[in-house]
Amino acid sequence: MDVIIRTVIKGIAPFIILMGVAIMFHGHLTPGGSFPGGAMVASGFAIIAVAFGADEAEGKISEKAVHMLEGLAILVVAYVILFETFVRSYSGLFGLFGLWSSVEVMALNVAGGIMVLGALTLVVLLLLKE
Amino acid sequence: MIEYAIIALLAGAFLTPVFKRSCVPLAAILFSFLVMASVFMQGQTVIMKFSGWSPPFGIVWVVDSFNALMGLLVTGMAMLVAIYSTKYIRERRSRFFTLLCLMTAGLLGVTLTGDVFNMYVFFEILSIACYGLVAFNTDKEAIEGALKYIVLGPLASSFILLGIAMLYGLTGTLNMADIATKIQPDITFNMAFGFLIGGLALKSAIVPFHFWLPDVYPVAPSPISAMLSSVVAGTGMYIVMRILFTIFGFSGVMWMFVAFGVLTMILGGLIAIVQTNVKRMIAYSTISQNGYIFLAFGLGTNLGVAAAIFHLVNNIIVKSLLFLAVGIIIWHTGKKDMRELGGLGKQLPLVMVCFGIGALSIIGLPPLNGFVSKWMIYSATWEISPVLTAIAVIVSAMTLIYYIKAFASVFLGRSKCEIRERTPLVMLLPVIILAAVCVFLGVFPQAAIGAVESAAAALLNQSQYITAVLGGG
Amino acid sequence: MKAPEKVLLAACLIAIFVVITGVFASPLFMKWENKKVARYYNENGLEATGSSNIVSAIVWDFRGFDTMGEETVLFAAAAGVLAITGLNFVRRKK
Amino acid sequence: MIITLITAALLAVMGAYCVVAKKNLLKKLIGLGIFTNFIHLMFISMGYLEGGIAPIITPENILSFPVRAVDPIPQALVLTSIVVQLSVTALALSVTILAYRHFKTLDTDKMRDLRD
Repeated sequence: MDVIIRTVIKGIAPFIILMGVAIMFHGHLTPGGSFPGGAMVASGFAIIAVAFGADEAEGKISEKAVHMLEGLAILVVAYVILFETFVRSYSGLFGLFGLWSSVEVMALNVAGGIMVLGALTLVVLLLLKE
Repeated sequence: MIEYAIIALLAGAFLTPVFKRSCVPLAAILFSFLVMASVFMQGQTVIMKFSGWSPPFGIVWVVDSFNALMGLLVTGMAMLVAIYSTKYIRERRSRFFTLLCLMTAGLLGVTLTGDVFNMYVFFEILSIACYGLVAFNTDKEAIEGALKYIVLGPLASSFILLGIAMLYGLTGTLNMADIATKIQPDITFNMAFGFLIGGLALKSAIVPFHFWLPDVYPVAPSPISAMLSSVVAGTGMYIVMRILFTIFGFSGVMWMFVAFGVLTMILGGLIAIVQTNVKRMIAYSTISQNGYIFLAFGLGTNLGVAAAIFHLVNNIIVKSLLFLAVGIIIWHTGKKDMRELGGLGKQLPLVMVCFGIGALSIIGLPPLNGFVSKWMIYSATWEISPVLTAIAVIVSAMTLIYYIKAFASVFLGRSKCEIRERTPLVMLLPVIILAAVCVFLGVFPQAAIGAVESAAAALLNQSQYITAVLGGG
Repeated sequence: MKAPEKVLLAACLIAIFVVITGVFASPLFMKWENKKVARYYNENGLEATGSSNIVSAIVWDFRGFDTMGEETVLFAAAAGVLAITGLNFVRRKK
Repeated sequence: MIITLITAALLAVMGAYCVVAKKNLLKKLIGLGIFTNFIHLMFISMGYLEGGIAPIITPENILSFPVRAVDPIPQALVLTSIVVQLSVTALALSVTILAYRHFKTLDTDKMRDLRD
């Protein structure tokens, strides 16, 4: 890809990723949540990979690390959904409509977003390499 | 307690790519098998409420005696297949086991759930793991089979989703027991039912939709063929029965299912006779046996449903046995065509005996388990119409023809290929265990018939299920 | 494609159209007043979970197990893609 | 409401046509996507309410919310279903790439000829 695209993407990609993270964290207050947020972050990574080539990413992202991240995220999800004792008791601690109004849903949104992000990034990188 | 089974499987799936050891998924599947065995032994209806919400509002898993039997079979087969695969799969083993764990988790979820949409989600986990595993060999044949599967599978899934959407629109709930209380005999309900059953029939290859199966099942690695044609097809049957009897509460003879069952049986048997590829022949035989199951539960009587469940159990055991035995031959020789194989009986006597037991059992000859379930099917059909019994006996004769042909051309006659290595014990062990189970259930059928009859009673007693889930009223 | 096949296909498509419009215009579909479960979510979702986005509350709390399955589906897709196309990925690393 | 209904039915017809009649594999997959989207649209529009608002509570609408909000369950379920569809598409695309490598074509008819 030529230099214009690279420069533009250097400018916008951080904002796309930041926007995705914000959507993940505000999933219990505003439209959106884990999947839109995670997909947005993953698309931020994807345009970087398209602009700079997938080979560049190979040394920086290891497959094992992605799997470990996903494993941790799903453990959080499974823990909260099945045993629901610790996180849920902090829900509603700081009143309604605030960022901390639902710790449980927020934590799950972030964990789910990490899952989506890991899986999509891995798929996009693999398909780009093909 | 059941939640630990699914947690173990998911943890196995997520940890395998990190540690890259075969013992992680093996331990996970073994653990889930032990959990299911203990649930089966207890023999009570277990209700698992996820996130602590009571039934119509949250998701529940409902385990009655039919569910528990299926769960035990699913995890047991997965365990044997996993043990077998440690030697059969030579490369990319950790990826294979990741997908196998996910497949087992999907099967277990589909089997145990009491919520329609949850069933769909787990069906998707199962299907996606299956797409990956069918294409696992990545040669020309496997990719073509996987393509067929991956175009038709999502189509079937979307029909199932359409049925679920209609059920939600009609009843305003997704819990199976809650839906069952709100069913009315109406054309729109029947449409929803048709979409659901149509999607499931496409997935489990009932006759108008059977064309894709023989291209898909044989191209997968042999252990996966065993899983697909035994437990995956069996789970399709299970969920059809669950929808039919528990949600829609049908009773009496359902001629549509009987007709489809008869057609499936005859066509599957006829095409199997002319096959030369061993795995393809067993795949067609699976279609034929699924027809038996459809016929039996289409009768709607207590005996018919019990016979269907028993034949389902036998089919799961025997089909795994046959595919795993054939897998050993393919592992040694690399050939699937009957015409190129021959005289292997002297070199692989144990495999020959086990394959013979499986073949005799699926044909339905006396001291084996297939005989008991086929006898139950014959006597159940005799009560409704002797014509059906005659057809069932004739199809059994067809089964005899093609299995004899396969057995003779693979194991008897002039030796055409050399076996150099010894068969690894871990590959032989599952085959021997399955053959022993076949003989055991044939000699002491009482052990199985009790479990099967209580499963049939649990399936047919709709009001008990609803009371157990929704609690009194 | 031959002419008779085209006619058959067109007939099937028209049938699909008619069936779908017919079925989904059915008056049998529940009125909002009768949907007990959805009303419960809308009325009690905020107090029960603290999340003001009711869809998020359903996705992650009331039906959280479904969503766990959904994340597993995503992982399964990634694992499947890795299993069948990731051959080069491994070899180049070694 | 009737407009969504007709749109959804049209989507279903388009998707079914694509899956059945098109020869190109990619077009088949696109058809599958369209067909699934018909179900999503249908499902969402089942929760439609005259003058309804999105199921997100704010301090302004908290009093009228239980009466006016639309049915949130289909939206949650469709969210799940979209993710499932995405995963299937990703896997299908990777299988298609492999198929192209083996057969050097995406035409299903030619693929059948090339098999033996």
